[in-house]
Amino acid sequence: MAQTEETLERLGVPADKLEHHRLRLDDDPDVRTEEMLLNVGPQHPSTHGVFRLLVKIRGETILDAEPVIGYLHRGTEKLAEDLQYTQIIPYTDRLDYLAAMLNNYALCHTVEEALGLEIPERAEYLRVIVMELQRIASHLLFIGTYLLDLGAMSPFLYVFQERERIVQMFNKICGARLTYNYMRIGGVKWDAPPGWLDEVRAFVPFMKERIKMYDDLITGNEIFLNRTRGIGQYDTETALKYGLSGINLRCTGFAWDLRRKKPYSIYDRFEFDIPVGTRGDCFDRYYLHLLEMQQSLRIVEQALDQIPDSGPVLGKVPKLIRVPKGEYYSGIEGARGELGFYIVSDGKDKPYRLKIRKPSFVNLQLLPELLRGQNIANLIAILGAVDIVLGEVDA
Amino acid sequence: MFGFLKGLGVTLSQLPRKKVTLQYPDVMPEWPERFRGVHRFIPELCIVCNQCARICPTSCISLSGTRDENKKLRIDTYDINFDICILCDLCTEVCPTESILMSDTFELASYSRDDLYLDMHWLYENELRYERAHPDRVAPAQLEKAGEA
Amino acid sequence: MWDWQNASPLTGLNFVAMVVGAVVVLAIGLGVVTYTIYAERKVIGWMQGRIGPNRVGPFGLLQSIADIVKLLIKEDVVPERADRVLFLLAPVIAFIPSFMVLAVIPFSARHPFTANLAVGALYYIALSAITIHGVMLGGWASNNKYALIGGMRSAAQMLSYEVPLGLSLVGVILMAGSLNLNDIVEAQARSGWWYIVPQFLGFCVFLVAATAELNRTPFDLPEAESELVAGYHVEYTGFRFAFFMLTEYLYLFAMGGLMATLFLGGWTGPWLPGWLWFAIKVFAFIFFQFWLRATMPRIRVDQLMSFSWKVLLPLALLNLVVTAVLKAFLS
Amino acid sequence: MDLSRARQLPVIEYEGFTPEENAELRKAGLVLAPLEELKAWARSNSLWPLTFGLACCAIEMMATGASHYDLDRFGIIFRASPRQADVMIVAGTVTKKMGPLLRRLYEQMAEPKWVIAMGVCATAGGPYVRSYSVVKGVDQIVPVDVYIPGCPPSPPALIYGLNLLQQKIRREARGRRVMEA
Repeated sequence: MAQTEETLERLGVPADKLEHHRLRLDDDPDVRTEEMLLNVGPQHPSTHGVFRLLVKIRGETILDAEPVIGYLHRGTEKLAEDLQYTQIIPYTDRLDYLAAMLNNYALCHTVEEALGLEIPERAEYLRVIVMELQRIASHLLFIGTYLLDLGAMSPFLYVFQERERIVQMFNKICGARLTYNYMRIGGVKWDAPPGWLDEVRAFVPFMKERIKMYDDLITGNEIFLNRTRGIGQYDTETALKYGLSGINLRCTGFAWDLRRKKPYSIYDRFEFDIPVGTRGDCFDRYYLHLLEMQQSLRIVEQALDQIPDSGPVLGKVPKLIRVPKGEYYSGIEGARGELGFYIVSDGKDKPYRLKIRKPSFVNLQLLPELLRGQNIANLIAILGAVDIVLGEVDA
Repeated sequence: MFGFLKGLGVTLSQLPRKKVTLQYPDVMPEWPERFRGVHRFIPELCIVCNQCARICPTSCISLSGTRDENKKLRIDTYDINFDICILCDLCTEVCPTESILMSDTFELASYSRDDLYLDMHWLYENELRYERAHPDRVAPAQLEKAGEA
Repeated sequence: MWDWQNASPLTGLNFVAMVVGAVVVLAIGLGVVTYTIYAERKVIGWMQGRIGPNRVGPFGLLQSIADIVKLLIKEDVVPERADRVLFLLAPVIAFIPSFMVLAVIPFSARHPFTANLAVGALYYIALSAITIHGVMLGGWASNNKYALIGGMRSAAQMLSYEVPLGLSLVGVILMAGSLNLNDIVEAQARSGWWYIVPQFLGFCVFLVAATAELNRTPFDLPEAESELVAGYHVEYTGFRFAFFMLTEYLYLFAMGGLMATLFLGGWTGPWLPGWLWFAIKVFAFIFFQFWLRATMPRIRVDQLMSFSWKVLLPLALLNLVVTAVLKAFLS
Repeated sequence: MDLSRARQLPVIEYEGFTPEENAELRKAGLVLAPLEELKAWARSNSLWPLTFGLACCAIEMMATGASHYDLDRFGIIFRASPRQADVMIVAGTVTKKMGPLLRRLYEQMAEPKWVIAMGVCATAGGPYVRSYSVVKGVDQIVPVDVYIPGCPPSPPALIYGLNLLQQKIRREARGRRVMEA
């Protein structure tokens, strides 16, 4: 007994957690096992990039987990201090590279709010359409990689088929496949090319059918259910305490969506629901991704109906954008949670300081708490469901 | 109870479907008009305003020009360092005369980094290649302009 | 000359025939493995809307051969801290039994290359258990945590699935009244039905246990790529790694052969020649494994154990009891 | 397989032999040359890259492996263990923190091995060329065989780069490390 306590102290387990571990460790006094330090990452197929997780395990139980980040720290915030606002936009593409459009928008939106700019109607609709398509693309990739983590190979290849269609549409509207650089302060760079909106319209029923396919392929699978139901559970209080947002918060049953709660752009014109989970476990987090894709499709459909036929796509913007002196923050509902840009300006054409509220980074904080005391077999399932993008975590 | 059977059905139904694979080296991909491949450059149109070099977030463009006898600026060198060019398209956006543009050349991999430092001649050849490949996309006005200059 | 099952195996020509037979079986095994891997990549590719290998040779038929040649000429790395002897020995220990089990599988009606062993089924089960040692030793000798976990998982998994697998065979053996695989095939031919019908429960248990025994999805925990990088063979390079792969796919073939023999009437069947029937049945099993791999996520390690002991084992026992009771009453 | 260029190379040098032994071996060229070609054929047609995504480019690398471009056509399948990989596709920004680990992964790979720098971040730092925490080109850490510019390179561009590497391997087998295109 005393030995166990000593070990725990050496491991640096906080005093209030001691009771919890003692119970687990003393489950079976006959089995003598040693602690082992398992290094997951930075090169590991399931860490979604260069993320390292130092796991202390005893037998199969995780005593402690320590995320080590910074393997992709590129200093975007510092670089931005030396760039004009327009020049920062390409850098936002590379933060959360799965949802570049949303990042583009988050920056432009903050600057527009600071300047009090009026955005042309058609530009707003185009922005909403590309943002919701981007959200679908991002959620699709989550489903693919999550199922790959759990050992199913086909969903990963299926999601890339739809994603490819979205990416090709983006390629048509802005000429790039991953790093779009499409939004501009005051509008968007290009109007939709002829036929593009019809292509989006044709995509919607196709996507609906595919979502049904995923439902058949994954949701009902007993093995999948067994691996995700009740795993990595937490309640709303914990989620709020850690400042989680996005699906990681909504899975606990707390309907918080900035598109609704604090409408930006033209989201107040659309009808859509905020799907919430009930249990706050990994399954809920997976399933919410499917449901949110459906809601995004609804928004896209409505936007396609309402979009004006023509009009300017770039508002009246000064040639050199100087944000007036002051501090500005605005957040949007990114694919992973609240994505915000905080700009401190001293009135020049470059920000004095740029701080990004990175949803992945915030959501990651809960991970050690979730892993502690878990069976090691659940590690991958829990880590995958948090849905982190390392480009955003490390910035 | 037997939800996995449904999944088995899904994968089996995919088996006879038409395959989506693009057989790339045999079949070339069709890039849209706005595709941002490597730049192309029309020296006749360039007025050496330096805007592209200034807007470039990575400063990968360097250029120089001289005044000719008519006091008109003429481009002498125009280099793009594709080591660091991120193809963000800001240079073509600010160009007042549309002398720097994007092409759909994407096969630029090489065994050496030196090959990625491209000069005006390469970029102009790329322009000619682009015009040959897409005669429909080159605006007639632009051609005229090129002819004048 | 070919009827050496009944003669003493150690006399003159018979010995030569035996050696020739072994070489032929090895050649068949290698050929099947090469094209099983090719077929796996093709079939799974088709299920995922892509093409699969098609550029090496016509239709990519030479793809697996290129892979094998490449692995053979790749550098052979032995990690510094590894247990050298065991590390080098492990793939061999794993491979030899996988080849030896082919000795008792009756490929065709006249089974020229197979031993007419009286305890064929038992021989198969006993030998396939040896492979576990190779896998476990390989995992341990690598001195790598992932490999160790993979090896241990593999040992636990194979041992616990060996039990229901063995028990599911007993029903068939009871019905046929023989452990000899040839006799089981002939008993099925005589009885007029394949044992898949009366032994359906046993067949289901066998199918699940066989999948687990083969380390195939959804039971591919020992080499779970997303969890353990590559599992027990994470430190193996070149041809030693190829040996592990070879073992795995040889077992796939052998297990398909065992299933065809026990439940699907082996080489019996109308119209077509016996070896073709056998090949069709084996490929059906292999295709089923591919299909599972394209669909299923991986089961969790603790659920895997409880599934074996709490579900499969009682089912296998139930099947055994029912078969025994019915047989006693009917005869 | 196009070996026409490789055939024109004047001198064959076999791996791992001294010049004298090479001279001896060249006499037996009739036997060994086809063997070298077989070696090159096998290696170039079975390039297994390491699953090693660093940043944005990894997504395009995954897209290349997915159904629409299907790297499996070339016999390219991703392996998670560096021991079983032949080529390392450095897909993304290499930071100074990641550098030593990348080097270690490279050293863990078995010979023969190749490196592809995918995207401008891996080539020279790309957009982060002025950043304090980014290595300006992965060739400062490991030798690079093929550079693919683009940010990120589109899947066909990556396939083009991989095909270049295959050509290089086929020429290498004839005894020379080929640097020019």
